[in-house]
Amino acid sequence: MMTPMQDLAFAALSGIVIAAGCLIAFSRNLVYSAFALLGAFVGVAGYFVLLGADFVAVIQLLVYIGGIMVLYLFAVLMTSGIGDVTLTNRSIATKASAPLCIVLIILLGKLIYTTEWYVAAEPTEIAPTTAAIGNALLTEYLLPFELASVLLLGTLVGTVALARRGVKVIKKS
Amino acid sequence: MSVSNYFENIKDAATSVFEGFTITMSHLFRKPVTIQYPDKTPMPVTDMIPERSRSWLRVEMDICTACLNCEKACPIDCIKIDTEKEEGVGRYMTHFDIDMAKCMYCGLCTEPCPTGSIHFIPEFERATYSLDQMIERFVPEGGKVIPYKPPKKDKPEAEAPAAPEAPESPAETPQN
Amino acid sequence: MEQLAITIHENYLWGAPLWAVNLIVMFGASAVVLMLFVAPFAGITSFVERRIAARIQDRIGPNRVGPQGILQFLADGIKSLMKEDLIPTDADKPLFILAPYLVFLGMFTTFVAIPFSSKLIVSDLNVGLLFIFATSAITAVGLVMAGWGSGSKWSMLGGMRAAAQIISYEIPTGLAALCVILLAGSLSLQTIIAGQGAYPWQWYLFNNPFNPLAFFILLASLVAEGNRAPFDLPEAESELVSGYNTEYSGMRFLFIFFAEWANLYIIGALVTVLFLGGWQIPVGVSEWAGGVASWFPQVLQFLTFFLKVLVFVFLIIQLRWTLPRVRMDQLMEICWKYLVPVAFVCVMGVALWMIIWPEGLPWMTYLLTAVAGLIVAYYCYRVIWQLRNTKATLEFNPFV
Amino acid sequence: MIQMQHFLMMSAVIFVLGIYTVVTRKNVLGILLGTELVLNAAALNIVIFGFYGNQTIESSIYALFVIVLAAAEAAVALAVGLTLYQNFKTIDTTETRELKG
Repeated sequence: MMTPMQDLAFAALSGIVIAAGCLIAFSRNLVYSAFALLGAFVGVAGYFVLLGADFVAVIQLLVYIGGIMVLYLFAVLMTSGIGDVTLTNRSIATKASAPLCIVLIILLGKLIYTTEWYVAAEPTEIAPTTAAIGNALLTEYLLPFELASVLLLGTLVGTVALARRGVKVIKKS
Repeated sequence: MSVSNYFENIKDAATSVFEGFTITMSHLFRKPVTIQYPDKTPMPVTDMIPERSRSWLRVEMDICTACLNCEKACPIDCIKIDTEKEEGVGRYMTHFDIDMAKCMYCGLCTEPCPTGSIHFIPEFERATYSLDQMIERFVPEGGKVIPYKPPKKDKPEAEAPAAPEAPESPAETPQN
Repeated sequence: MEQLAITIHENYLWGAPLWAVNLIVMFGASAVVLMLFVAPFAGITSFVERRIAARIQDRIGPNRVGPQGILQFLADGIKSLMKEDLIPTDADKPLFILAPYLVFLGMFTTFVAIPFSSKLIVSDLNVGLLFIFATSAITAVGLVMAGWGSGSKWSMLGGMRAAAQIISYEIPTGLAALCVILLAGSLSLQTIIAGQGAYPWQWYLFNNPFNPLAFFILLASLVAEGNRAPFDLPEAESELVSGYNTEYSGMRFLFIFFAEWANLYIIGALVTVLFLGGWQIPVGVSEWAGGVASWFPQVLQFLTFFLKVLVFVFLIIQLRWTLPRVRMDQLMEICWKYLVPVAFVCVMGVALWMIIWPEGLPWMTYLLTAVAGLIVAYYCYRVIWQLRNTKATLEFNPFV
Repeated sequence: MIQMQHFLMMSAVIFVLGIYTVVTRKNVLGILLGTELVLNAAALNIVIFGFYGNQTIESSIYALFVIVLAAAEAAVALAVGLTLYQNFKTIDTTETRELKG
């Protein structure tokens, strides 16, 4: 079960995640929001480690931080104009949505703490999952795996088609 | 880009990187050409400077005629000569200051000098902590220097004291 | 690590709870690694790089502070510590302050998974290789943050270039590493090393004809990921002043550079672990050393590993003075048109090789080793040829 | 001692923060940031139930697919955002409404 060390890690990670999440949700500076994603992703990766999903944790770091987050940063920096440090990230309907969100989280909290969750066994120590995931992906989950790769290929082609400027016909003299 | 071109590019990259590595590696074993200037030079630095280089100015006071030609020639007025006259002693200099901080080493002052008294010396390491120290005072403070009177023209020239020559050029310059 | 914590807990600190001891040991270990290994290594590498660079350019290099200038890095460090900590007025202050630490964090976390010998490793993660690639991504974020936070156009462009470059070159890196992962069947660095032997023909480098290619791809793309020349576009002095670190000074500047030099070690260590047998020493030597003292084999292993790493550190430094900087389009062309396709071919080739010859081909490994030996011999011959036949016609005396 | 509920609560917090971001932002990129948070919360939930539930690696695989989908979504959405920026010179959702008669 969870040791005091893991409790400590959970507390630290929660602090990071909540701070980063608040920065994303409430900061008026879009760049801060984008950089705060780093904290959220690292925190969730830490949760994955605590929950024994080490492979998912590393993939989370690799894909989210190495790929998605840098993509976001690129997009933020490219669409806001380089040199404008104080760009704002305006919010709408905060007064209407804040109470709703508070209600939502209270509901979720009540749900989480009142439901009798099915806990199969005392969670065991962290076991390496990499080999098992690899086996499962190439046997049981082969179809979703292939579909995911096709999806990624489609994404690749679609993104290139979307993002390139209009094709200019270059006349060769 | 054809297929053969593609593989040719890869081959070119590999061979040129290899060749580049051999060249840089061979230079690693060669003797450095650096002259470690102030302290580890093959000969004194003043000897390495060519004969007619323009560095600091010096005035040989014993042959200075106080003609003020150099003061007039100086385009930026960095030479300041004061002369006074006194009965019995004659004309003498009370100041002969060269502000080396202003000097631009044009050498115009050395040309009109009748005796070659003002000339360049092959010395350039005179860093100081204040601009005041850059002023060369050839007449000591409060001192009087009686100018040299050149002999009459009809006298043979050989008797004139030879102007100090520039230091001898180094016989061999280091080759490394 | 955990063993150490448990030992300390049982023998020395009665009463203190295990988790506290664990925490202390964790921080202690990182402090020790940082103080005793990374910092001196980065410092001495900076000095060695300057000396080698100087000698390659027929100069002498820093040789005044201490014997042969070896203390130059200490002098530089002290100088940087005492410098004024400048923050530009246009800078985004929190990001500007945070960025060097992120860069440093991304580099330093990598040391967790790198093995120094068979027992000297902070934590043998079973996803070690992916962990190293993942944490180096944090460095990319740090560089973008440094570029943005500085509020300077040069920094901005440098940071964007760095991020684009690191993202692009992660693909050939991963693919080249995949060749070894296929052979080893594991992501744990210790398992990968255990799959190899001490002698060259037992290394993964010479396991099959595709691995040498993968080796060069990995080396090139790691150099590119570390923003080293000839791929140092993010800090191209001639174009971008100094790229993302233009506005930094004092200690923060030192942190960024610290990460860069320690990164040299990481590149060398990764290549060594994946292809060159890591810390493996011959069994006979290991047994003899074990007879002398129980810690002696570990020292030998560490020295073996370290020497192999140093060879690569030297090669990368030499590469910097060998090749000119590539252009941005050339950089992307090298990555996407050359490294990635060839790396794909390598992965497929290794997979096929493993299907056809599951036990490996012994004569092929010997042959590849012999070819590599011949190439090294030819290299030495060419170096000697260059020394004898290309005289530097430098009558070099500035005073004449 | 942390329980399953603590993890679930954190996941809920991330989820709600993400929802709030999506609802209140006017900037396309801001909305996408919120989406990432929501997706992360979902993946976290799956892994939590896998760890405390039946202890199989299926949860990890689902989480991996969530990550893959997030990557695909981010790439396409950012391409759309960039195209939007090229056409309108702004990525404010309240200003880019040419289709709205």
